[in-house]
Amino acid sequence: MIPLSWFLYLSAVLFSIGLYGVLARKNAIAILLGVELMLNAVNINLVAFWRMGNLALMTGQVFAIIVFAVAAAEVAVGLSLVISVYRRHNTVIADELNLMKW
Amino acid sequence: MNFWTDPIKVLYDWLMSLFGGWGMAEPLANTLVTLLGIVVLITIALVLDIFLVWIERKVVARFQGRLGPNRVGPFGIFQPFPDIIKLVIKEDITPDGADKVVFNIAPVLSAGSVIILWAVLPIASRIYGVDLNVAALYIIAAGALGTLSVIMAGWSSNNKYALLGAFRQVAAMISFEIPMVAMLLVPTILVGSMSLNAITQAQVDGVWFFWLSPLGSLIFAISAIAELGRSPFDLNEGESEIVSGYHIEYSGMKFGWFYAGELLHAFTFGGFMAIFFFGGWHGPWAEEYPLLGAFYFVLKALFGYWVIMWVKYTVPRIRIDHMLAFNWKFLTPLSFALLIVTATVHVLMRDAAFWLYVAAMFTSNLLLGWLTVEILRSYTREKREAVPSAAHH
Amino acid sequence: MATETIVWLLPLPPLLAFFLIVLFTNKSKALSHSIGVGAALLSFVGSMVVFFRALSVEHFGEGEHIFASSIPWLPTGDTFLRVGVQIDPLSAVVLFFVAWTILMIFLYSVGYHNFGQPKGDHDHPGLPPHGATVTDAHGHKHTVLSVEPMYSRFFAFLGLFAAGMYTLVISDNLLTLFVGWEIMGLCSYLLIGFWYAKPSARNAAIKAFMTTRVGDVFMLLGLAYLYSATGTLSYREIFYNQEVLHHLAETSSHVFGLSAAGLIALLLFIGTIGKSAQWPLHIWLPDAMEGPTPVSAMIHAATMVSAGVYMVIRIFPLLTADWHGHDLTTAMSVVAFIGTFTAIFAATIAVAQNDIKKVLAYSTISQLGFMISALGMGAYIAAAFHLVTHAFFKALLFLGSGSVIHGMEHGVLHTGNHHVDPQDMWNMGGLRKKMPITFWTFLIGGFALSGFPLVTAGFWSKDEILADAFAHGHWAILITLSTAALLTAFYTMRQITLTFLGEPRTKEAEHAHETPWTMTLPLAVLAVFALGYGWVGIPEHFPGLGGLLPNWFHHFVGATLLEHPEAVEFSPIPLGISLLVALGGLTLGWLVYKDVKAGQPDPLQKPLGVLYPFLQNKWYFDEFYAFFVIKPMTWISEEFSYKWMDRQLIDGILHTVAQTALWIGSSLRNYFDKPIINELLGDKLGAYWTFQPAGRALSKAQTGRVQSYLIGAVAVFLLVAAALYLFIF
Amino acid sequence: MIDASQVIFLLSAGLIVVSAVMVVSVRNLVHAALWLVSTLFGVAVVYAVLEASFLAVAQVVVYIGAIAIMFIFAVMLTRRDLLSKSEQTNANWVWALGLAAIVFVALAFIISGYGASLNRLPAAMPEGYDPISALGNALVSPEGFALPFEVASVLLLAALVGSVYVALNKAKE
Repeated sequence: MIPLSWFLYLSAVLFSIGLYGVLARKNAIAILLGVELMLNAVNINLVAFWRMGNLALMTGQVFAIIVFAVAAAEVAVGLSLVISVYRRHNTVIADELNLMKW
Repeated sequence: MNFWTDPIKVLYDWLMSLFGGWGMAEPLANTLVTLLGIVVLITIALVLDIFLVWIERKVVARFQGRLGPNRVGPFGIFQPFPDIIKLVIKEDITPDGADKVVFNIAPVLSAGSVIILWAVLPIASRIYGVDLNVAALYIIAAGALGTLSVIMAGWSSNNKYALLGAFRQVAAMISFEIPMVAMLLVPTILVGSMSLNAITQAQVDGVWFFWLSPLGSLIFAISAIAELGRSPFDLNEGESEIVSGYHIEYSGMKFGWFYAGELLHAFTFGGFMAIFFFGGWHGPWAEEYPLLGAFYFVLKALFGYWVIMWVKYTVPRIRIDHMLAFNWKFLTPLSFALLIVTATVHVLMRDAAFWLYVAAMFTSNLLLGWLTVEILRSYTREKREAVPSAAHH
Repeated sequence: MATETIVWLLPLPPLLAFFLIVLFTNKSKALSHSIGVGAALLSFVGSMVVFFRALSVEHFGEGEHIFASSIPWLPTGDTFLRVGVQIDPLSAVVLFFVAWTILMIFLYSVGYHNFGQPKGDHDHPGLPPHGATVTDAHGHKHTVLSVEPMYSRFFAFLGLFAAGMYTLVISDNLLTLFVGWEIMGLCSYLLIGFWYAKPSARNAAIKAFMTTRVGDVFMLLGLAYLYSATGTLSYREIFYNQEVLHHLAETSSHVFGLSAAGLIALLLFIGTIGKSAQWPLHIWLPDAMEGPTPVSAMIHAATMVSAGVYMVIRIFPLLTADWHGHDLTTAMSVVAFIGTFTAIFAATIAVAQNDIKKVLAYSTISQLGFMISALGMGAYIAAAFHLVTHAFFKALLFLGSGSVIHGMEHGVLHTGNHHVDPQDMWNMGGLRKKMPITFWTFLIGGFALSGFPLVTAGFWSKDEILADAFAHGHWAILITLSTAALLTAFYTMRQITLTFLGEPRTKEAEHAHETPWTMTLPLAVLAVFALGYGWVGIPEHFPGLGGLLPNWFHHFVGATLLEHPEAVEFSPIPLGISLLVALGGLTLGWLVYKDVKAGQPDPLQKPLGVLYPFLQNKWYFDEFYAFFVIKPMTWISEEFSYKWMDRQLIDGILHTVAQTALWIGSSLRNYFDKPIINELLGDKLGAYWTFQPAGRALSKAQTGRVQSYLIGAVAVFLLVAAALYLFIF
Repeated sequence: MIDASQVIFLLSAGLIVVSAVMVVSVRNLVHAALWLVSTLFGVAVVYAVLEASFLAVAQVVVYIGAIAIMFIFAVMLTRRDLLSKSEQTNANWVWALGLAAIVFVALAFIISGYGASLNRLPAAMPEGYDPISALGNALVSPEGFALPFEVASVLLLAALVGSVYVALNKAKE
């Protein structure tokens, strides 16, 4: 039997690691990897709250599934953008994509 | 209750009492017995695999008008052992440019993705690993691991051909996964559960789902062959173009794992064919005597395996674009249409008399199949008629 | 299967057929018509099952004794918008005729579009087929009818049309009724313009679509009003709820002194005026004859125009919400006036038409006018009865006329003289010998339309309308409708005589040919109903016949209403009138036209004088609209909207704004930026040297790196979150 | 006393954390993607521990079978940067690390602030309760989540079309 707080701490750790990945990695694909970690952290919370709360209320699981869908959509569009950018600028390093620099 | 009616339970009780007699705490003993069960199941699967090597070689030979292995043992039945010895004593090469860790994990993952399928196989009544309530989806998940192993092998080999082969294989697996999932949903809809035990039991109580969805079993078989990467969909190997595909750099027992995984995979899909559409272990007296059921199950799985081989050694390889077009433009829409038809007929007719329900299901499948063929015919007719006039210009 | 389930499924097969044909089978003609006819057959079987199950329910229609089922559809906040289906006696009888006629029209279309004939020599998609040359075994060349190039497309559209009509009939609320209504609007556009390469067909399609749109806008307004007044659109909750009806009847709408019920009913009725081609929005229907004939039958008999009347019958409780039995309310008077006027008005035009289909078109308008008029004076059952019988005999007549045209086209191909119009009745004559099945069925349909006594369905239903008008003392309506009925009998006999009787007036008519079984079988089936359907509604006290069959229709459909309507008392006077007008009109028609020879003008031309061109040109209504509506509209859009409003007013304002902005900008630059910032602050005071480093330093923050911005964003978020956490919670 | 499910949880949590750290720190992006697979697999195990079996399997199917594979494809298609042996973190990585740490501390602070109320243990599954059919019913019933479900499917369709459009090599035409 695992108390709820364990899941929450795990999710907090995962979220922070993902956040670090998003903020620190150079490669655009690696940034997306970080986003995936963050989404998973959220999902752990959702499912844990479902399990510990009212079992008949499926909101937690349904939200998790919708997060799946959103993640899939995000990855599909994100990666196609990365590939499109790569074709144009021949790089996926986020720092080098600085056309918007002053 | 004796050994013949419920062997697993008898064995389990015996082992528990044995371990208990050694003074082991019950949870520990339970864990130990479970682990033992897992090991035994995997061993059985792998021993069967050795046998499959012989069958495969024998059947190919017959299809090609040869005799096949016939020196070692009666009918060459012990031929696999020299084969294995050869594989084991071969030099185990890891290429210089390879990504070593990934390169070595890939074959294990490949074989492992097949073996974990055995966890959910209901081999006979009361003989199964676990009764997972999402087993149908679990099969797809295991397939996902297989896809992963292919791309890992292809990439880590640091070889163009390997990577090309892996890309092809992954493209095929991801595309054909869709009709396959759709067809796994057919039994799921009919039973209202994704558990393989429930699906088998429903066929024991009713009719084999082949009679409810003949078209579904056909689509499932086609997409299973594509998932397995067997001819006519063996673009991943394509000797003439990419030498040997993703496992070009593998040798010795590492290659052996891929090989064993492929054979076992084919056999396991034969088993899934049996479970989803041909009643699983269902047969005369199978319910009372599970070992008889296991025999029926293996027989049916072997039949499925034989059909896969039959197709493999009869139909030549097709082009990769044709293969993907075939899936996206034909198989996927058809499987969705079938899914809709099945669901509709099921909901409408489930309260009707049983024979009427079966007849409606069967006819609607045949009708859909006929309609598809007619539509294809009307399209190809136009194409055929268009060709001579195009030649004039 | 549960009846409710079947009802839900009724519109599905044709809809699926539409998608299947459009998406997959359009390459194969045989497959497409199999799917189309098969779908129609499925829906037909389902409808019959529903209908006969409805018959076997005792007290069908009263209270809960109906087939109804509904599901929540869309969550709208706390409540759900529910959609559902229901079959009560009214929708059951409508379903009956809809299913029969649709199936017959599908079957007929196979023959009409020449399935099985060779491809045409010069046929183009978008034009009617012109015929193909074939060489027989002896090497002779023949010109035969050729198959329609867009055969599959026709069945697809017809399927969608049928799906729309089924949706409308089974609907249990005005919203899904409106959905079906609009699907049919779209399909009528697509099918009237089916031969889109013909400019006339294109124009007719646009005209039909635009004209019905006028009505639909008002109908939508009515729906919106009804929804805002009651919060629901369900029949059961509005029309079968005395409280709601009473409330609506008591509320004033502040428009022309109408009650809310009256105004809603009138707004909805305007939708019917458009859809059922009532005066003054009748103009689209005659032009709609440009479509293939099965379409004419579909639109003008089986589905679309009936839908309009059906809707008024549906909203009858609303229309009569504040009616107490005698004096008509304002809303009812409007309805009655429009119906009656349309009936006589269209009948006069039909007298002077030469095109076989145009006659039927105006007769349709006129007959719909009968029904509307009946509803306006509160004769609920009579209107429903006439709706059903009319659907049968008018479908029969349209299909029959299509058969005639088909036979004439055969003759035209035979002689090769393409200047002969195969639709002009003056080119026909004597076809009874060439096309006997068509003749006899057409005769039955024509007699039913004229109300030939006792044996035809049209007699019983029309008689009931006249009897109602008589019993309630609506003399003006009675006289007008009787005259219209006389004219109806007259022009029907004129049509039959010109087409079938006498001697052939052209070579083409001599070579006309009976049509294939796919066309004659539907005629025969419909003829059975055109004769027999009247027997279910014989008034109880009718001399001789009344006792034989109880007035089944009256009791069955009457159960739809909360208060069952009473049958009118039998009186010999309206019976005499209808006998007189029917027989008189028929005889007159025969006498006038029996000796017409080729090349001779219409015998009516002389006695009618100036009236004749007036009638032939449809009371100049098209010209009237062209002058008083279309021209002013064009002027408004061209001169007022475009040239003045758009170009001068709106563009002018925009240009002024732009000029002002330019002026402000240049003033700022010249009078503030240059002298004060640049010269005073910059040059004279030397602040230039502080601005530049500050700007430089700040610009460093603008790295263009998305992650640096993100770090900033996260930091700010954390600060804000911390502040919120610490100070608020 | 620690029980079996806690052991499994701790093992998978360790796997998740270690793999996640590897995802954001290894240089080779293919390895990063493979470590992501391992993280996601750990998360699937956590779902299984939570008895959300459908989500556990769907996690493997969707994330490992589709999303991770897509990542690996994308990495391989943008190979130039894969081969560069340069630093894989940007100049601000210290800031990023600091912020991530602050976020974690803040979250941990908030979680611990709830104290004992978060030590709640999962209730036993009621006998005969099938969470999968409950989930299915919740997804498709209008009273449940039919509308969000539909919206999610529209989103996926839009993403499908959009990504094909964006990634389409227009130079060829």
